[in-house]
Amino acid sequence: MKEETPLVDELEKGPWPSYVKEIKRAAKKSKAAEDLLGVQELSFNDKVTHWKHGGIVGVTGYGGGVIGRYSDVPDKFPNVESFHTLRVNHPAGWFYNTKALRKICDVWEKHGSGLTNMHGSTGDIILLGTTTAHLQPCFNDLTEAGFDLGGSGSALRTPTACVGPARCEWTNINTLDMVQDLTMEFQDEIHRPRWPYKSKIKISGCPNDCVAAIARADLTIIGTWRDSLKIDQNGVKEYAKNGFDIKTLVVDKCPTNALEWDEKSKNLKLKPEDCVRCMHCINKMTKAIRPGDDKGATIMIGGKAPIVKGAMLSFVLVPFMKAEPPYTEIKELIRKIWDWWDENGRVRERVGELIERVGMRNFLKAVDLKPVPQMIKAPRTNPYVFF
Amino acid sequence: MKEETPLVDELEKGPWPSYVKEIKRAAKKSKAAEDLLGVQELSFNDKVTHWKHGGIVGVTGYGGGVIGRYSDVPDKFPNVESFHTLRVNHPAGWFYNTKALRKICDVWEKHGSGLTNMHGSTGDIILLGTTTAHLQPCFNDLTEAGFDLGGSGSALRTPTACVGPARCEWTNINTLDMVQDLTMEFQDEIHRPRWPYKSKIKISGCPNDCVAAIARADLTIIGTWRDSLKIDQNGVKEYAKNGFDIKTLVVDKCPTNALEWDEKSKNLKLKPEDCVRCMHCINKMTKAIRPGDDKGATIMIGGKAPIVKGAMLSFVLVPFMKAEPPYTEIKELIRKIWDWWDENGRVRERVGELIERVGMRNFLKAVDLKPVPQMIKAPRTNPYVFF
Amino acid sequence: MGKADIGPPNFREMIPEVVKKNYGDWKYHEILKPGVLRHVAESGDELYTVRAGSPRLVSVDFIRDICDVADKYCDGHLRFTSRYNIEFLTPDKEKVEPIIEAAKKLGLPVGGTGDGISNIVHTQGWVHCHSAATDSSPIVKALMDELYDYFISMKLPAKLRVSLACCINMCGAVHCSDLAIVGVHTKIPKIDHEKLGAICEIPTTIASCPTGAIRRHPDKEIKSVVVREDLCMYCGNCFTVCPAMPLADSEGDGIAIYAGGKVSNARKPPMFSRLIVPFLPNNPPRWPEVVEIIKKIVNVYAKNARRYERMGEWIERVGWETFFRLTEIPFTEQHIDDFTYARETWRTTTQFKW
Amino acid sequence: MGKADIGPPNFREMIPEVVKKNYGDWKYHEILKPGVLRHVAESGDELYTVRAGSPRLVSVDFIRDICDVADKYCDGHLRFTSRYNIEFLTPDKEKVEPIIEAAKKLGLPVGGTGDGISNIVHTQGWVHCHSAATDSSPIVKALMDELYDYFISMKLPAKLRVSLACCINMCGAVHCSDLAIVGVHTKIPKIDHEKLGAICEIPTTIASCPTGAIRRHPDKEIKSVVVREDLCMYCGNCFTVCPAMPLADSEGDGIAIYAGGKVSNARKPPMFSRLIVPFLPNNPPRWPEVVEIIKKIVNVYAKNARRYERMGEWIERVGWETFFRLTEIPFTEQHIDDFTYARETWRTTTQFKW
Ligand code: SRM
Ligand code: SRM
Ligand code: SRM
Ligand code: SRM
Ligand code: SF4
Ligand code: SF4
Ligand code: SF4
Ligand code: SF4
Ligand code: SF4
Ligand code: SF4
Ligand code: SF4
Ligand code: SF4
Repeated sequence: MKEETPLVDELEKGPWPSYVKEIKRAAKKSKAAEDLLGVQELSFNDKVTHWKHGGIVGVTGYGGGVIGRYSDVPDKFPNVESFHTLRVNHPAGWFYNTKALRKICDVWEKHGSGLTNMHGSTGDIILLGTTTAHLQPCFNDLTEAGFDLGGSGSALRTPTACVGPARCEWTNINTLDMVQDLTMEFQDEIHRPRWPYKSKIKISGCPNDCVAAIARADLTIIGTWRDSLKIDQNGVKEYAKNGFDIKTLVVDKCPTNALEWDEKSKNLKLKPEDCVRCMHCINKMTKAIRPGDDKGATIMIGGKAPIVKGAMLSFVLVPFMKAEPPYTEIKELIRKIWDWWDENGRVRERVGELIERVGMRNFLKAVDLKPVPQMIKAPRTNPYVFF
Repeated sequence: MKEETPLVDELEKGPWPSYVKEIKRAAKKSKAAEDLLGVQELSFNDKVTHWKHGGIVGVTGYGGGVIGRYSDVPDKFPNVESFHTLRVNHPAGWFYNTKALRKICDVWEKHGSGLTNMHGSTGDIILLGTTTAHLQPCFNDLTEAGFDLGGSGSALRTPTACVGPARCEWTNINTLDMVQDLTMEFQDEIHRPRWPYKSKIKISGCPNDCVAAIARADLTIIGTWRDSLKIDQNGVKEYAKNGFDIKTLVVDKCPTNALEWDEKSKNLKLKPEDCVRCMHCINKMTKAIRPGDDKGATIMIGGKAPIVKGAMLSFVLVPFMKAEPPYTEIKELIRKIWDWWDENGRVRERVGELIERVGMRNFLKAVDLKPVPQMIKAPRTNPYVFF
Repeated sequence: MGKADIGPPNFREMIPEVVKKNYGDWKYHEILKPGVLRHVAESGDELYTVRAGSPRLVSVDFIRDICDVADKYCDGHLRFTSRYNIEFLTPDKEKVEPIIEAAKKLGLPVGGTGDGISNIVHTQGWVHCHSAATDSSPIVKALMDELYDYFISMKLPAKLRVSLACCINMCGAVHCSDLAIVGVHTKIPKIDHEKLGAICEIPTTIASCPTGAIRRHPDKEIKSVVVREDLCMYCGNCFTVCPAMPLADSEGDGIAIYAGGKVSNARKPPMFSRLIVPFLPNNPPRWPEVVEIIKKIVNVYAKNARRYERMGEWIERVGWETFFRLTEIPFTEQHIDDFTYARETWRTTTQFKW
Repeated sequence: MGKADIGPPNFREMIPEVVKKNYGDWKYHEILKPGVLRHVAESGDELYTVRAGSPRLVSVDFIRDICDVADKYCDGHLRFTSRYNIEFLTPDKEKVEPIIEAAKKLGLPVGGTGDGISNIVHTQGWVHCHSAATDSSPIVKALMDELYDYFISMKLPAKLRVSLACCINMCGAVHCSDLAIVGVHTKIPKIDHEKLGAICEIPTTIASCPTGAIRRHPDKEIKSVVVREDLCMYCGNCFTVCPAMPLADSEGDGIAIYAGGKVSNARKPPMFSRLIVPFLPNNPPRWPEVVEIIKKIVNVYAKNARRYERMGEWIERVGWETFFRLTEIPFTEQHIDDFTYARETWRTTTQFKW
């Protein structure tokens, strides 16, 4: 039965592309999508969700990759009685050829609601809504098309990386190769949940952090450099000539006052030992300033959302590490971290929370790292020191 | 028996005045002081203290003001078997006439070791070391001389104030009158411990905070002003003429960039709405810049040392309050705070810790204050909000 | 049975030719106009990117539509960004305008670059999640309709990243956004005493509460729990382990707004977003209260911040007291932290503005 | 019996005439030379202050000596400062030099003003306190002998406030000092199993431990407790409630050094001092290791900080990694916070120096 959905319909108006139009497009071919419209309208009226706690559903051999979902109004909307989601691992950098994308469309039209999120906020292709019966066939067709599931549950979640060397002049590491390599290396960790809780890896090519790794990843890899950034004084003069206010917009905004500007000679001088590689001057003067040559990665740890102890940002674990294929050093470190966490973590305790609970001291020993001042903003103020 | 004290004697040398010389001076008249030298030598050899946990001793009608102290080597040093301290409330601003001081000397020569701290770090005159038998007579003679005991134990500790209007051009409140008034008002709270723990009041005439109130006082009163600070441009020109680098040493150091310097006209301009009254420009150009005219106090709360939850700095409770005798508003607020703390505090819980434990929300309601943004550096980041 | 552990397709099959050729050898870029980037490689090759907004929740036909565009102008390649936008890439300058036209024909706005508002990172809401205290897609739609102009232009002081999470699990980098919209409950769990004993483990349920608000039911006959109203801050942790304690409530559920977060390390280190509006009602389909306050904040920011100053950097410079004054948002007890690290947020100095 | 609650003498009886007359009406001051201030009142009256160092722990004869000076030159008035220094006040410029002479004759250095090192705030130590993990007066003496030149001059970038506390109770504003010297234990309590049951309340003792390190003795026959070595951080809280658990130990006790705190609101808000040297041995009578490192830090600060930059402001500007590099103090696991607010100290940015 097609429901009246006056509230939902309201959202077809306005300049921004409408998700309601998209549901309606899918509804032409899918009963589930049609029911979904009704569920939205019901929620708009009731102002509550109409989905129940998810049950455990999945595909053979995998412990995750599917989010089970059931309606609490199945009588009214029988086509979404079960409405599970598949999380499909995206290709590094979210690059696609249309052939691959069209294959996914076909699979999903066949097996599901025809609705997707491109992408989920972890980075997966979210195939939104199908029945339990369709899960395995859908998965089979997906792998046939060259795609595999991403992570869910207490597993490694689909690692992501910024566009990096594919298009960005600032990257200091091969983000795409690295994320591809780590994703393949850790297939088992992605597909067969066994940890205390979820773990996430995100990789950004420079401190601009275009995948928001610091905020969202348990293991954050950020490209950086160890020598001095490079200034091309001719390029600088060009910016000055074009009326760009280098003093106000760049020099004065350097967080450590590492730059000096000589208005007369139009010379931009760097005190390399003061630069903390924040990227600002490079960002704003990309034709004149570039990262240094001794490139590598800063490894950080512990980012996560607020549940239950407040949100955490990733913090520095290894200030600098060379990051060349096959990334052995990084992989070994990651495994050491997981092993320790797996052994010591409580249920639903992310690695950052565990480190907080038992103390950096114990963690560093376990993963064989020496304490360095770069790990902290400032030393402790309290006198409660273990010896 | 006079001990050999070779290690201690070493400290008679050197340019800084020697406390060992002072003990020796006292030792000429006091057996206790003589034994104290031996105790020092013993501790230097053993590298541990030789004092035991204090017992409860005192004077009639008072619950505090005396720190009981017993030696753990009474056989060796019988004259310091008991070696109690009297805390004597100093006159506001630590001003004395010599008559008063000499009286104290006489009393203490009669009743104690003849050794004192001028002053203890809370601000009392510390009469260091006497026997239980001497406590009451000593107290009697002290009051005869016009002095009274300060606080100890779970009581209000001797309130202190900076030199303020007696000598300092920057004070915004009458620190000395206020501390005298509050001390008299709260005699009962000083002398008859009954609270969960200690409570301290300190008063500074301006944000320079020369009695370190923010770090050390549960109740911190700091003079400030509500209008704009005053700049005398002639005075400014005088500084410039004398070669004082106003731009580098003042303008660039203003925490909020509230000052603008015109090198040509030697004009110093203030954006009053940006000034946070940090005092720096006033401190460095006292002949040209002065606090504003609408003077009063910022009331802060919760400062303390680290035991057991880490040190706390006082934080803003009332951004501005007029502070004229008889200081009714301040007294009422202080009483409300103490009543709430007394009722809700656990044993050995300072008021700042209690506020942390139960939340500002509950505290503000109890003392009838509205939340204002000045109380915080920044709003909460977590989503754990009570409604 | 499908193959296992094949992993995602290799990105090398997915990147266009010009990217393959100049991979890792880019020299600089410029933003030609909103939504259009020009990257220049060391080799001299150029790469043009046209960025188009997407509603994220799309049909497969939508994907086919954009594939058609990519087939026509981009040698069959396209990508998505970390904020759901679609990027059409071409080495050929001539194709830029046709791509823009094609996007417009599909109803997709071109923009989202530079100092403007890009797509809103968001989550499932009432479309799919059991945990949602508010919806997601409709609010994003309502907001972007109003903020549209900031997407297709670059006239803000700096990037302004808006994110939305439909509950305090905060899927997405919501906790570090210039503006974050978060679904919140404000009523304690409604306990189904009949079912609880049967479907929940009582000790686990009690242990799940971070504030210790949950106790055994005082009546020993009833195998259930009770919640102390004064201790509950509606975190929903109990509901996660015990479905018989839902918090959802038509009136109690709504939205909190946080501001001033950022992720990049540019200039200031990453910062958390901070609570600015504790509660706004759920008011479908267009959540006018939310839209209005967000617009107001954006306008105040646009007017007062300096160039290249993110929301949080601006607030840090002028002070939160100034922020609340300028935006006229009432300051309440809810703004003052009373969670674990509360003391770190108290103003331990006499430095403040009036 | 003495009179009760008379309170301290009224300061009005204690202030000199010139202060009475110009009370609250001061216009400006200048530091004529180290230890000598000149305050000028709106009335035009002048007040000269000569500030002299004191060992704080003094005999009554010492007080009589300074009273003699005050009687001779200051109309019988003097005051002490919040850092134990003695101040002789006079409206008469002519008396300044004689006062300085008189102070010198008593062996008292004149100084402690402006951008130098004033007297060291300190506490009781082995002279009087049961809680002390180190001594106080001898260390202050040894240090001030070496820092003497900074007391009688004003050649540092800014004020440098040194404080000492003989245990982590931290009597004094030690936790907010440019340099703080703190007595610490590093061995767990030595339990007197014989006495404990008799003189301590076992549940209270167990509850006193913030880390939960104390348990009942496993042997039920023994009415005592045991301490888990890996959980004890030597805070001494148990000893405060139970005298049968002393922590004092010849080898285990020593000194930790903290740096970078301040109290004033000038420029930067008040800051806590932070751990820089976790442990130095007690080495009476002159604690050479402590003296040496303090001198080194002062020298590095003097050389590197900018004018009017307090220790903590300097460190904040250059970064702690630079501080450790310049002072050559080894960085250890002890420096990294693992107490309640630890996470707030972690470096949550890629911004750092090498
Ligand atoms: C689908 C997605 C939202 C979206 O619409 O984009 C999502 C959806 C859910 N998240 Fe999430 N999370 C999604 C990305 C995130 C992110 C962002 C990220 O990964 O970058 C976060 C914040 C980062 C982090 O991990 O801390 C995130 C933090 C959470 C949390 C809180 C975890 C924490 O430790 O704080 C939970 C709660 C939990 O795990 O019980 C959660 C739980 C959930 C659950 C499984 C609800 C639950 O409690 O069972 C949601 C299922 C919704 C549904 O029915 O479809 N989700 N979740 C995202 C995954 C899509 C994908 O795979 O691409
Ligand atoms: C005498 C004095 C040190 C000195 O030599 O100057 C002192 C000495 C003692 N303090 Fe103190 N405190 C002294 C000022 C302070 C200060 C500074 C202040 O008041 O401005 C503080 C830090 C500020 C604060 O209160 O937080 C201070 C924080 C402590 C603490 C930790 C309190 C806390 O909440 O963190 C303790 C521990 C306790 O109360 O159990 C303590 C405990 C003690 C005891 C009573 C030891 C004990 O645990 O029983 C010491 C007695 C020593 C003795 O035998 O003479 N003392 N104590 C100071 C008082 C002199 C005076 O009255 O003028
Ligand atoms: C395409 C994308 C990466 C990807 O792999 O998908 C990307 C691409 C670029 N980013 Fe980014 N950033 C992308 C998400 C981010 C994010 C993450 C996010 O928004 O969730 C951040 C962190 C945001 C934050 O701090 O909250 C981010 C912080 C930056 C910054 C630092 C901005 C700042 O001053 O704080 C720059 C530099 C700049 O713009 O000056 C930057 C600059 C760039 C450059 C110019 C780099 C380059 O040369 O290609 C790229 C185009 C910029 C533009 O859009 O104007 N990108 N960038 C992401 C596009 C998202 C979108 O569709 O809007
Ligand atoms: C006498 C005394 C107050 C008292 O009632 O006893 C006092 C008196 C003055 N202080 Fe102070 N301060 C006194 C302790 C303090 C303290 C507390 C402490 O040291 O424990 C502080 C906070 C220190 C801190 O931040 O850690 C203090 C922070 C200041 C400041 C702010 C300095 C800064 O830039 O951070 C100034 C302004 C300045 O010097 O530029 C100041 C300025 C002054 C002036 C110039 C005010 C005036 O016009 O009279 C006084 C003489 C300054 C001088 O000594 O050079 N006074 N002053 C204290 C002398 C202590 C001593 O013997 O050395
Ligand atoms: S994180 Fe850096 S390298 Fe990666 S896309 Fe953003 S700016 Fe480029
Ligand atoms: S990268 Fe950042 S810290 Fe380094 S010089 Fe440029 S603006 Fe300054
Ligand atoms: S606190 Fe202010 S008013 Fe008081 S003495 Fe110090 S500078 Fe003067
Ligand atoms: S008092 Fe401080 S904040 Fe105000 S103008 Fe002067 S230096 Fe700036
Ligand atoms: S934010 Fe909450 S309600 Fe929204 S998708 Fe994530 S878990 Fe579900
Ligand atoms: S919602 Fe959170 S605080 Fe409230 S009872 Fe449940 S777990 Fe406890
Ligand atoms: S710091 Fe500790 S040892 Fe020293 S006087 Fe205070 S309580 Fe006693
Ligand atoms: S010293 Fe502190 S940590 Fe150690 S057992 Fe005693 S109370 Fe516990």
